[in-house]
Amino acid sequence: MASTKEKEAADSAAQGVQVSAEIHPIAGEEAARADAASSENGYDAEHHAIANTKPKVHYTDLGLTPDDLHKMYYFMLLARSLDERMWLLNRQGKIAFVISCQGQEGAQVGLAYALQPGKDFACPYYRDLGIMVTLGQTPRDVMLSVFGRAENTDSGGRQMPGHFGIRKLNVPTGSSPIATQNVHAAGIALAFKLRGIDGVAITSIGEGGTSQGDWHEAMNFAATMDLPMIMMVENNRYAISEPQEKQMKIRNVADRAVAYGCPGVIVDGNDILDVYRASIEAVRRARAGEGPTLIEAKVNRFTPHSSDDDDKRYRDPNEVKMARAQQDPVTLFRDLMMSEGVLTEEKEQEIRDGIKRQVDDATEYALTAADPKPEDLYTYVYADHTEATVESQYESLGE
Amino acid sequence: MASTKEKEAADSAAQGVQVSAEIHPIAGEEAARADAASSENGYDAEHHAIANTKPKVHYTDLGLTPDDLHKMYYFMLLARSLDERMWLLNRQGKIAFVISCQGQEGAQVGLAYALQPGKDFACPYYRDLGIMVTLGQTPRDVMLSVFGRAENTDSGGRQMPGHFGIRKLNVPTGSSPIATQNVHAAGIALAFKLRGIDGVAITSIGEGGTSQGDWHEAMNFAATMDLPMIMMVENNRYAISEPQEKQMKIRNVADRAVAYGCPGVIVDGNDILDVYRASIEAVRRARAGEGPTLIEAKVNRFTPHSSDDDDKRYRDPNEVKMARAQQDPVTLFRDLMMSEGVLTEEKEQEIRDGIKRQVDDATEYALTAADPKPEDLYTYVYADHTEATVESQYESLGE
Amino acid sequence: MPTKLLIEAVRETMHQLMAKDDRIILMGEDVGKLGGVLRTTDGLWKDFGDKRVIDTPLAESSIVGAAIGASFNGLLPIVEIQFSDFIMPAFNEIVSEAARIRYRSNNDWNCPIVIRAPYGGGIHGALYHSQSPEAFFAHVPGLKVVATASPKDLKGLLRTAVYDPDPVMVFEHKKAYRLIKEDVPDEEYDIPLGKAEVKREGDSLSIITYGIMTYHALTAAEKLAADDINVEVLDLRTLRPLDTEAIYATVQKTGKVLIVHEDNLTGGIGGEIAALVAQHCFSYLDGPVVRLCGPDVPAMGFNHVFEGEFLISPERIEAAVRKLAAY
Amino acid sequence: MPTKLLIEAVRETMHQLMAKDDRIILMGEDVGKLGGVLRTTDGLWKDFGDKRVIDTPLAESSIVGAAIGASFNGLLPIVEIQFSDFIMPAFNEIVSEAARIRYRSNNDWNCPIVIRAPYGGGIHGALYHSQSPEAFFAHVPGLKVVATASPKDLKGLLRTAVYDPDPVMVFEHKKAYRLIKEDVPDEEYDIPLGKAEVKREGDSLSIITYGIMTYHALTAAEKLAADDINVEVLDLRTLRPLDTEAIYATVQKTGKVLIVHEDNLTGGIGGEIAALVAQHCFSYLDGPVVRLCGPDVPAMGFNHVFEGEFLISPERIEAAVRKLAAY
Ligand SMILES: Cc1ncc(C[n+]2csc(CCOP(=O)(O)OP(=O)(O)O)c2C)c(N)n1
Ligand SMILES: Cc1ncc(C[n+]2csc(CCOP(=O)(O)OP(=O)(O)O)c2C)c(N)n1
Ligand SMILES: [Mg+2]
Ligand SMILES: [Mg+2]
Repeated sequence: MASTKEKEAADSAAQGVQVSAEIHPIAGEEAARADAASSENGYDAEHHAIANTKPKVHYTDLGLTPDDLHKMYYFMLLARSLDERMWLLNRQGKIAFVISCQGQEGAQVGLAYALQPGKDFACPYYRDLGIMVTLGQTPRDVMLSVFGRAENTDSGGRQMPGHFGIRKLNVPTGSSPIATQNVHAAGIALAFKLRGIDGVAITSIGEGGTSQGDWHEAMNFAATMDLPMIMMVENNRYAISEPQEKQMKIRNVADRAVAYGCPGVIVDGNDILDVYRASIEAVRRARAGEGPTLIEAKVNRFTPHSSDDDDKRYRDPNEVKMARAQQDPVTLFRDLMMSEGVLTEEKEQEIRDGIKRQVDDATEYALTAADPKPEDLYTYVYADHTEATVESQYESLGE
Repeated sequence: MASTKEKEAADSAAQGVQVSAEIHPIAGEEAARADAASSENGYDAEHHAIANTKPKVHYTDLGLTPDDLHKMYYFMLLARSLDERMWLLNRQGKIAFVISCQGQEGAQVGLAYALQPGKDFACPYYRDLGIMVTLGQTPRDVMLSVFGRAENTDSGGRQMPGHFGIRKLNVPTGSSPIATQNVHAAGIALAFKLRGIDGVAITSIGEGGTSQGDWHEAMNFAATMDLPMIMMVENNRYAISEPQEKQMKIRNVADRAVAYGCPGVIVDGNDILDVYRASIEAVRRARAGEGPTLIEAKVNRFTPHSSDDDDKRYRDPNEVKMARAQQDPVTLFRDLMMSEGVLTEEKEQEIRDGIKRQVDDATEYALTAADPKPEDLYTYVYADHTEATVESQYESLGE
Repeated sequence: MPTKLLIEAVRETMHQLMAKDDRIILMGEDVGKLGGVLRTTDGLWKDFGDKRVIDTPLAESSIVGAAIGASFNGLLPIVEIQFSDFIMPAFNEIVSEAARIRYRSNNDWNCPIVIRAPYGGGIHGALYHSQSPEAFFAHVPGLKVVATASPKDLKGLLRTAVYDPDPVMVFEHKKAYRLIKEDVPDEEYDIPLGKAEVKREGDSLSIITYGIMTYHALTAAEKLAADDINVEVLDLRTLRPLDTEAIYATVQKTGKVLIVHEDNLTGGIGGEIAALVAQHCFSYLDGPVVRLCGPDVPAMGFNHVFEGEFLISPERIEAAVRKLAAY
Repeated sequence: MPTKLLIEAVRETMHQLMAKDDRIILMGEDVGKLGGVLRTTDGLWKDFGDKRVIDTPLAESSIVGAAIGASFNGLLPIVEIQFSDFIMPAFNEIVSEAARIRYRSNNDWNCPIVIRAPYGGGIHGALYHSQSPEAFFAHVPGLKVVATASPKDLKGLLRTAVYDPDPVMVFEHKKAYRLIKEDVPDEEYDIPLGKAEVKREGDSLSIITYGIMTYHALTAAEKLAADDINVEVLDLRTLRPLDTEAIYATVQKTGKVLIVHEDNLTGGIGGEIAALVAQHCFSYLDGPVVRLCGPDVPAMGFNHVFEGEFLISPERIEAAVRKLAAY
């Protein structure tokens, strides 16, 4: 019908049409810069530029003490060191699988440090070792998980490493299907609100995961009901092999907050203080009943997707090399503390030595810890009738 | 950890945090007005105010002729008249179920009229009778569907009314689960792109439906791949009994386009020319390879959700009464044409008479048309082995 | 004892439970002011308010997912899926998540949610408001699955489900809501999950069934009794765990078994029951294990002809029983 | 004839098909440059480019839904679900949509898509990279379901699936990808859907199975042959439609049947097969219909102990056969 008239009419039509700005109103300017500088493959110098344009904040303005800083550094370094040890064990053929936090510890510890353990809940994703150690998972427990030992608190050897869940830390059991944990966090936040408790539910995911329907539903559920949820997206620009451009047209995941009517904040995930700054504001909002916050942390993935991945197939090794050299959240924080006079060489050595002892101890312990027993396969399908399950299964297996 | 320091730190932190504007950048001003004026229940005078602030466009600037206008009016009035007849038949106990287009015909016909039939595809939702008649579904076929007759093209009596699907019109078969059709449209658009055809796939849904994960995935899929899709959201402010506020925190669904990096356009769904203006621009973008457009049409639902609904339980009857009086897209378009001198009383009577004859004829025809036969239950599960299915089922039914 | 419709039993049970225990919340589409599109929640919003009777966004995955989260944080959520046909978008949250919470956490976490869904045909609901999806869930370790049309059973089972520490799916036959009326005690009571009930004793042949088919089977049984065919009717009530003891007991008693369900034949729960019988009661069987089930088409169509052809009537049950009895 | 691994057969078949017919496209996560996380699509992107080998966003519902739409508009999409465990978010699009397209439109529309998914355990994939979800789909009228570990069969079945006018699910056993090697003709050929194959003749007892269990059954059969127990092994290859003719034929020949699958016992496809046998071969049976299946736990755990305990080995099959043979 309209085919012939379309073209003529289009011009005049376009004038009157309300077309949304394609770019987040506040991040807009920075995003434009970043777009101009981004390169299709290889090192993306501007990935962090957006977040970096903000004025640096001093730690004392965040209410942090030097002792807090030491703790934050300790958690970051502990996560990093455990992770590095896992790769070693994997390359030695001692463990089957590693999935890494490396490059993302600033985002993880910066957020988790803003929480009140024992009250707030966390629904992390598989990379969030930094969140877990900050909330209190012990190095031994972490190592028990990568060996799949019976004693591990996450799952007793049932799940792959990175599938966190510890009831006493208010970390619900996580799974593999992407984005399900985000919706659980919305439900946890709902319960806080209904019960009149000013707790917060944090949850996290990669930028690729925001493509999932569940992610949208979690954000919309929490925003519509003004729930105390914090959604952190750790944007490392890859979903396994797929660069961000294959997941979404936009550059800043934080822009998605506009769709839900809640704040969307971009932080420099390499700068733990920037993450912390945004986190405490998000926590304040949540506790005050002002609803959820979306925090996008610009980070790097310093490793292949997992120990099963071969990232040379899709990524220039230089990219990782340069990111490690220039954007390592652990190094950057150490340098900052040094320049602020908060950290000395001795103090750092002391922290490093302590961590090394812990990681060694954890490795030793996990190496020889007991595996689950075959009959453990049959337990805990339900609270009751576990017995029945065991018996009937042995029967069905013809034994 | 941070609990005690949070409050002090929050102020200083808030300064540096990038918080997204909660409102669509362009619609922002109007939205603010609308928010102020909106009332929790009852008539919402500002529902359309946002769209109404735009300068009116003259039909000639859209490349439309008086003949086009008559056709558009005819399609709107035909849809309305068929719908009204259905309610009559329902109240007479002759048909089991009605779900209505009433109040939304301007949005539907305005969009469909911008398409090229035989080339473009449409994946409408259950209210889109206006789209269907514009694309060519006949009054007889429509009536056959509400009686569930064998001859109906949509489904031969298998599906409820409002489940459109006619291959020769490029309207894929629709279902009940909300938002699935949106993803199909993205796939149709993908095929256009891969095949190098400049076709367009339009799809539509209610504002409540945008809460579904599939809606998000459809938008993101199409935007990421720059696909020729148009997503129209017919925002009638209710999802059955739930007002828009229970579906989302935001006022304008068009804002959601920001999350995908495509244009989001608000149109006055009571003004068919405003819809058409946005539609031809969206069609132009699509054909030019510029990607999808989200169009939000502000409309009213003039009826209960369906003939099974009792809207007095959740909605002030005044609201509908006032909307019908002031915002009827059919009346408004007639008045406009009259004032433009494009429509005369005689011409209108001629159109009305023609439609009445068609609706009468269709009703008569459908009233006595044949029902499916019992054995039709077993056909078309697959292209092949239909026979096998019939036999085995009769056997399993113990006959 | 007062007689109540199934829908009255549903409402009343939720009302009684919620009045006593404020951990219980109800979530779903249109469950609030409207009282549910089928009126299953009528009156609850008035008495318990917005906070505990929650109109959710139109997004089933988040409804179930949020219920899971709420159960982690001290609540006992009841989810209503508006029609069981629309449970599919929540399949991942139910099957990958709810069902595996206890197991994957090695008993550290559990997920005490209830998902209620009206199922079944007979109300001109066509392909997408008539389905019987229970078999999908009965296949899933970690879930418990109730399916019933009995007002009395629903009341006791729903209470048990709410206090069960694991996720329970409760399928309520929607045609039965306003059709089946039974004596239902006013006071609260529990019926254990996983226990079938013999609704009619007999020694000629066993019908194993559930939901509205129980009532059709009872109707058929009355007619058959006139011809000295004494049918025992076992109402499963719970599809997971199956009450294998009761199943084996009735088969061992009668030697012949007809399994009836409205769900499609192939891959339905009837196959599982037949398999169990064939494996565990082999030497007791006096005839083949016969299934009388919904045909293998996607669902009944809108037109009444389709509905009539799809649905299993008392007459069809009667005919199938006669055939098997004569074996 | 060259021997090929299952994974080689998968790649080669897709390559041959795509080279000849540009309506065929491949969609999934990481199927492009990376060549799939399991390397099932290695080489395809290089030869067919971005347009036909499409790295999609991480969202299974849209992957399947978009494939459905693309099939409406002239293409023949092959969807790869990265692991079959992650098919659950797409359940609604598969079950409510793809499966019902032809039926609900009264034969006006059809949906010629193929959904490929690696399934099964044995690679330390734990709860969410080891599942066998085929029974969910085998319950759905409108779907066809293939499950195989055979390189030769996969090649013929995949070709047939791509040209089938209705949606076909193809489950490829992931442990078999690099384990099972067979003679596979270089040229293209079709194997009809719904046709089982006797992989070993025998007259003592029938094993009915599919996927990698076929190979374990064959291993067991070799050992049993030494003791004069001659097992017939029927590989179903397609789970919907089931080849009832072949099932009944082998049962009528041997009178005893062991059904084996890796999927959980309760509600698995084995129940359906046992039910069919119990109904249609009742008078031929010399013993109970026995199932040897994955236990009713959510899935095998990560630790090798769990995997070993869950999985059905040739030894377990052998033991079950001996028990049944002695009945
Ligand atoms: C539903 C689902 N689909 C696919 C996968 C496989 N998968 C695991 S991680 C991953 C990529 C995730 O990318 P992103 O969200 O960006 O997180 P990142 O790993 O980069 O931190 C994919 C596709 C999965 N786990 N779940
Ligand atoms: C997945 C799914 N869940 C629930 C329903 C039941 N349902 C049908 S229409 C509707 C409300 C839709 O509201 P909206 O999207 O705003 O469209 P409107 O009817 O207002 O035009 C609901 C909940 C459904 N059809 N599908
Ligand atoms: Mg990523
Ligand atoms: Mg609406």
